[in-house]
Amino acid sequence: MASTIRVRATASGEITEVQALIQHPMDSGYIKDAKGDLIPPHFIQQLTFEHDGKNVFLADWGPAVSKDPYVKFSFKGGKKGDDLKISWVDNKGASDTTTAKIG
Amino acid sequence: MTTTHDGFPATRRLILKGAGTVALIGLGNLPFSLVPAFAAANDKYPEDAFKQKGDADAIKALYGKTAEPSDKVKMDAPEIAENGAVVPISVSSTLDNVTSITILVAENPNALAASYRIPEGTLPSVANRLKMAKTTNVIAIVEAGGKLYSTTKEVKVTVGGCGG
Amino acid sequence: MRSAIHLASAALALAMLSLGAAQVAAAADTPDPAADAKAFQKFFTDKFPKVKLDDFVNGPYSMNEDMHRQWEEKEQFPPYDFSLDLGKEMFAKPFKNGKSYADCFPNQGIGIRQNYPVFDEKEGKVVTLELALNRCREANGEAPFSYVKDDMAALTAYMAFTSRGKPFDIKIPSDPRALEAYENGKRYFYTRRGQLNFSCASCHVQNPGERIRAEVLAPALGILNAMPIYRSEWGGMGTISRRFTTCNSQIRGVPLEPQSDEYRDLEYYLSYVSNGLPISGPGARP
Amino acid sequence: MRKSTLALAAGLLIAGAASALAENSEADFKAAYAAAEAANKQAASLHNQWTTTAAALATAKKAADGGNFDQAVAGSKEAEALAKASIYQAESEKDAWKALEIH
Repeated sequence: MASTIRVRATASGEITEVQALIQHPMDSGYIKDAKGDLIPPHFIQQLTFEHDGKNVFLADWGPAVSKDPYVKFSFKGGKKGDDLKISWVDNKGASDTTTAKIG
Repeated sequence: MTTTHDGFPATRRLILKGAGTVALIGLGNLPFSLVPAFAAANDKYPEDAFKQKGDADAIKALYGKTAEPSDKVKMDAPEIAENGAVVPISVSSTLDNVTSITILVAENPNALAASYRIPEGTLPSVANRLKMAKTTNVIAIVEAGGKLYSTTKEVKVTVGGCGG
Repeated sequence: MRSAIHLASAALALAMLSLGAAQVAAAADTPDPAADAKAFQKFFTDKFPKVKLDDFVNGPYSMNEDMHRQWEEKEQFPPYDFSLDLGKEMFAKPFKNGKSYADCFPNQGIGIRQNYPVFDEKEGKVVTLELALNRCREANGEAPFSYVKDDMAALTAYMAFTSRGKPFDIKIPSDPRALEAYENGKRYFYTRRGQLNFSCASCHVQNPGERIRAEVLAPALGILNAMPIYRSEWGGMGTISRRFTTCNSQIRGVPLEPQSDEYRDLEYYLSYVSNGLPISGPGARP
Repeated sequence: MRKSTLALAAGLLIAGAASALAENSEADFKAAYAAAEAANKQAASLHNQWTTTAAALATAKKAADGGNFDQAVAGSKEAEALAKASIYQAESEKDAWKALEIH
């Protein structure tokens, strides 16, 4: 199965711009299914971006982050070809990790 | 905690817009030493803050203090969200020593939507997509030098993001 | 409120039932698809002089600046990305018998979306891309996909992607049945149905750019060029079949079966009148 | 809003039919329901059913199951009126659609 994480990291000079899209339902716990039962909350709680052994970005998310969440940020110090490690963990304990190359 | 380099804010904004090399050289002169070291990497998920109903309680649970409005916190959000399920919101700041950026949606069932830790070397700028239950204020908080600064914008929602 | 007005007018029409059938003079005009398409495109370019012809494929985003900005932001990392990748993977994966989708289509299925639907002169009917994909599966011993769900959306997303920028090129062969299918599609498009008494045209010809309840209505011109779409309202992908069936139920009409003759003909008509406009699918919509 | 207009439309359609003040029996319901179903079937043959007809039929059935035959008969009559309106719509649109066409 393909990774749930899509990343685009582009270095331009000193700055690396990172965009990530993650496949996740981000159920809020307020929506009912077809039968009228509430779908229990299911959402990513933490998302981290690691470069060169250091966290460069950490997101704490609640259920108000949209389905298939997207985030964009920029950091200094990344170079083309460097690894960027992305991990998430959700409220049910599920997680995923991927490593992307900075382009 | 004010900016010591006159050209700094403009320079940074240019970078964010993907401008050219002139701006990059400008950034190279930044005094990195001013920025406090990033706290431990194993940061705890602020469960309690996400459980609060209103924005004031959530800010208090998250930071233990209140924010003052500042024009150095910039927020880009639509006037009318095309759909409450996906509202693009970005926040950036011209403040120094930014350590976190937090976004709250005042009248969502739980106001706190997302909080981002900004370690040393990461730019104080983030874009994401949030759900909004109805027309309400979106509040952006920037933590810089241990203080909280905020800006607020109302976003109209015609199709709520909490419906079926 | 709007629905109430239409409802009242429907009731009024019914009240006149006893007065006899509507006396619309049946002008015996001969069908002329080429002239139709020209008039159809002119209608939209006249109505929206600021919108370039090719931009109509961007639907409601071409009509509203605030929405256009939200769209641009979304397109930076579009929500249909996962579906597109899945479709590419599915398309490349051979069936159990070793054959693949590529074997069912001209040019191995790459860059051909703009030619669909086609009129199949052997069958005497319109064949849409979704239908052709399921026929391909069945011919190779695979179960067909649901027309409205993710697998079909993923496959068509990938095929549309390989055709991006290529203008719609729908052909009506000189076969009276083809012309009839086109005319049937046109009739379906303009016929009022559902309790709201709306036709496709009520929303997508008469009121594009306007808000109905909360949504900004897409212009009919170019509406299929962007298919399949990730709709925020659906929280996922949808095919042309899904678009047609949900439109029908929104006006409180019972939708037909996906890929029924009516829907095939409708897709034929609607694609034909957008001839020349580029494929932009997969798309993202509110 | 919707409900009241629906009632209005239905009311217009049923106008003329004697308003049943007397208590309705199960037999009354069965007759009214069968008439509504027959009309809805005809609408189906014209490929022009309304979702509201099905909804009214379901409501009528539910009321009958609960022993409320007055409501069940009223619901059936509403369903029949809606089905007949959809038939009328299909028939009048056979020509009327041309008025909307772009030339």
